[in-house]
Amino acid sequence: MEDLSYSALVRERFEKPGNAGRLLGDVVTGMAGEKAHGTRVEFDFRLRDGRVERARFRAYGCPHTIAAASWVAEQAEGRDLEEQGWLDPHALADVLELPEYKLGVLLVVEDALRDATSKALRI
Amino acid sequence: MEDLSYSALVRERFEKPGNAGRLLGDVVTGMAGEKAHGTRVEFDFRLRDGRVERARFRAYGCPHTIAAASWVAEQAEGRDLEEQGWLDPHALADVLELPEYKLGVLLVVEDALRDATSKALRI
Amino acid sequence: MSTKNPIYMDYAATTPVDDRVARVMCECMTREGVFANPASSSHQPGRDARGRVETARRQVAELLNASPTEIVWTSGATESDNLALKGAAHRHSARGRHIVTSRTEHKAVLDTCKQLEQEGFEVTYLVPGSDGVITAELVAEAIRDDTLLVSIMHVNNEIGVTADIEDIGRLCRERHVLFHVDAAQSAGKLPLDVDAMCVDLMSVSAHKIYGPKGVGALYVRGQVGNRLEPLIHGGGHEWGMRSGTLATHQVVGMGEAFAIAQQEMDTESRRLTGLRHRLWDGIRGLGGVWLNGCPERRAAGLLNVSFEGVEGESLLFALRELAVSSGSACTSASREASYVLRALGRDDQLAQSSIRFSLGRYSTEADVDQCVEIVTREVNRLRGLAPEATADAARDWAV
Amino acid sequence: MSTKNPIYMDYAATTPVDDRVARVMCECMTREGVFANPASSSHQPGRDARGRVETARRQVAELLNASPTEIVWTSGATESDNLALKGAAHRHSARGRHIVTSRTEHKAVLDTCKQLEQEGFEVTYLVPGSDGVITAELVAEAIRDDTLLVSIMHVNNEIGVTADIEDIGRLCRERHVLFHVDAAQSAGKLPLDVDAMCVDLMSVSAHKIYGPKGVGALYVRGQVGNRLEPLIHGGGHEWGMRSGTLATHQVVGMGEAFAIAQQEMDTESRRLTGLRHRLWDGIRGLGGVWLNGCPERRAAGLLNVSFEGVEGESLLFALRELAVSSGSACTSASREASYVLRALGRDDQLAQSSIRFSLGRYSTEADVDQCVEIVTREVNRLRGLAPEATADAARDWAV
Ligand SMILES: Cc1ncc(COP(=O)(O)O)c(C=O)c1O
Ligand SMILES: Cc1ncc(COP(=O)(O)O)c(C=O)c1O
Repeated sequence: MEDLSYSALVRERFEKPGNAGRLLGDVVTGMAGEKAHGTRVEFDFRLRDGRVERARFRAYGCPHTIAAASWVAEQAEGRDLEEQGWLDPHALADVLELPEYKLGVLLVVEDALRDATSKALRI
Repeated sequence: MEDLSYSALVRERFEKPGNAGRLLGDVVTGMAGEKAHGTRVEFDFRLRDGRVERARFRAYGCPHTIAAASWVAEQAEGRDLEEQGWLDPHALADVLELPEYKLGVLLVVEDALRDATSKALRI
Repeated sequence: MSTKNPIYMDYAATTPVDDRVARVMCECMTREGVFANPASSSHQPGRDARGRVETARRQVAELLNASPTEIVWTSGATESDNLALKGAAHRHSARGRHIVTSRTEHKAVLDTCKQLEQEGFEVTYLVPGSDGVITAELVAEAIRDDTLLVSIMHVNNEIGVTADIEDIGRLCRERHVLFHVDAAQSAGKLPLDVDAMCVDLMSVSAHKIYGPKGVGALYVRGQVGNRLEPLIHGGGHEWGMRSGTLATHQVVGMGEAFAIAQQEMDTESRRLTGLRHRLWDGIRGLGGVWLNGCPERRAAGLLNVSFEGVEGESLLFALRELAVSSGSACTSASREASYVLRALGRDDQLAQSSIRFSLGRYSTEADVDQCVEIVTREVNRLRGLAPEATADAARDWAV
Repeated sequence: MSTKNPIYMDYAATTPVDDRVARVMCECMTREGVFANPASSSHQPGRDARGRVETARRQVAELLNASPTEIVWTSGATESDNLALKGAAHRHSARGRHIVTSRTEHKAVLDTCKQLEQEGFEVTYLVPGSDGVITAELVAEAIRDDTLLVSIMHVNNEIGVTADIEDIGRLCRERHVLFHVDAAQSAGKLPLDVDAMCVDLMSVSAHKIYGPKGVGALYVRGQVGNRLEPLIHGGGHEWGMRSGTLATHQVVGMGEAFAIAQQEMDTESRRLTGLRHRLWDGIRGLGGVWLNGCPERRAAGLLNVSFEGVEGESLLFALRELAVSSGSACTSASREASYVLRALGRDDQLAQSSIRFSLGRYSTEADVDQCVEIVTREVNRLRGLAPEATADAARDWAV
């Protein structure tokens, strides 16, 4: 399993995933994936002035999924809701040094982000 | 080659074969076997008063052949020429602890003895 | 967290060579030792090597209650399984061309059966109940008039469950069908008796029981002679059934390992059963965990557990302080769930979230306690990161 | 006369494991070492073992000038020969069903060919000249349109003579025929280059070159994939060509042995050639001795001599202070003369009175001198016991 040689960044985020957890109160929740298929990602956004004030993630999936969801939740904070497409899965794959066949899990993360964003915009 | 575990007697006679060699002068020589078939045995007898005064052997063959020929040459000395059939190959096989499939070489030794004896009787 | 020296709990994958075994192996390697070719009958060093090989053969035979002339050295249980199945099928195909085995066999048996199917043999793959036990009833239903061979493993390597070997053996004997047992996981751990078990062919390996990797044996019932079509030709070693220079140090190591195992089997088996209970008692405290395979009928040191609510790859990575096996074959692109767990009815997701803990000679209570601590901590942590059980997930767990 | 520690001159049968090799093997056996299963990709100990296996694969590949992905681990050259021949024949029979080999090949090739004949393949067995050399001309005459494979050994294990490998390789390449070389006796002793030699398959073994018995490799030219039909199924290790748990200590030992051999080949080969000349110069002084095989084209350390006027079994027993091989297979009831010497035209009797002296890494001048002394003394003694050369015997010697 030379493939299980996770990058330092993945290891770090897997061990101490920033922005993990759940937000209470007035939040929107985006979600994607199914546990039965191995990957499920959820983001909670608390909004303020058209921005994501706080973001938290929950993830069921491989270490890359957890690391990516954590990274995205962190990066989402403070962003303008109107800022679309800031997440480039290929760029994130590079950052996390993902093997190519793992791109699929990033798409689930991206879908969950999109779901949260579009729900937020609809409020 | 557990089969090459020769008995003590065979080893001893193979190492220091008594009565090896050739007799010069007035002797009869009995012979049997062919080198091409792996076994050749010759006995020289010097006769005196109807007895075998001296006997010597020469042998080309396996260690059992050499040991048997040596034993026979030694045993032949002093015997009356009229004493027939004193050599029992099966008994000798027991003495030398020969494996059964080696009986053939004793028959060559016996033939050479017979040849020498019958030549001696014809003199 | 250091991953330098994880706690080794993968004894079912392989064991270290026991120091006592390593010592006798080292006696048969270098210049000072018994290094000659055991086939070199023309000189004493060769005959000495042959002597050591034959002593080892007796040691292996003894553990199986077999005669030494019924033991054929191989390069491991994989080769033994291949030789048993192909060798019997090719030599005895006149008896019929139908084979009975099970879905939960080792790949060495399954892939060999697939090959035989390619050659025109017909194979029935038995499916065990959710407890993983292959019973004589299952076998009885499958045997036909043209059944040539039944091949059933004694202890399953993934879940540790034992098959009804004696009953199956008696049945095969009655029905005049050859009976092969893959005993790679039971040799040295459970009592074996080829006569009581009515076994005709039995595969064993050294490296599962503190002997070296790369050597095994096949028990072949009966008189000396070409009882099986060989896989490997070349000089007619091992009564014509397996050619090639015998690796003295390897077979001597296997012999010693089998002798030690025989001596220590009873006490060690009790000790390992105790440790296994301790481990399971610790882990089940987590909740949402499933023991795979029958809880009673099992080899002493093996525990296979499915963890709800955690993904398999993350679980394995989180447990990297432990050297354990997972319920999925990690290949680069696909993560195929264990076919054994699936045959027991576990769904893919839960099968992938399964861990095989296998304990052995050097496992201690402290190891087990530390293992429980690590597993508890990490499973809780991962579950904490995961979304709540949704309707979708709940469906998963209702297995 | 003590036979406790005969002078070892049977390096062609097997070699002791070099101390340096034994050391790395011992690093991969016990608890403290790299003992895990190289297939256990789920934990670090397993990945460490895999790392050692792959380093060894590179070491073996380097000696052959091959790529590591072209090296398949086996249990020895016997298995390699079987895998090469059967694997190619079964996978590529569409190319044709004719095989070319020689009468002087090792049994691992000959018995495999006999098996393939049983399966409907046709085999041409080349007969070398009295020098034992298999030439490209001989092969060229035998190749047909339906020839699938040519299998020729590099160095003959009984007489030490080398074949025209490069010329044969070029010919096979031109004729689009697969070329297998049994290099068990040349690997580590003569330069090997699978590209320069146009070889498609090459069998090597560890224990002929100071590595452990029970491990070998097959070089398989080309890209990763099922290039050969496997002999041993079960999990698809080694690119599907050879399943079974890899024996880390064994392959690591082979890698180290090959690396050492590569480094020391030139000087060692010169040294052994010197010793061999010294031995032959000493023995030929006896008169009535024949060197078997071409005197020039040979591996450094191997000398095969026929002794006139002494019977083979007695010769061997008389030389029991030496650990040497004889020109006859000593089986209990029959003493079959070497089929290799007979193929060279030696008659049975002289073939049986032949001795193979093979020198190696630990042979010294003192060994050689003592050997010459013993041989001279004992051959003279036995000749002294024998009847004079009769007409009958003289016919024998005129070979
Ligand atoms: C049940 C079973 N059969 C066969 C094998 C294969 O044995 P080996 O590793 O000796 O080839 C194993 C282990 O790998 C096993 O657990
Ligand atoms: C030329 C040749 N081929 C094949 C073999 C068989 O190799 P192994 O002993 O590794 O099975 C040998 C030696 O025994 C050999 O000399």
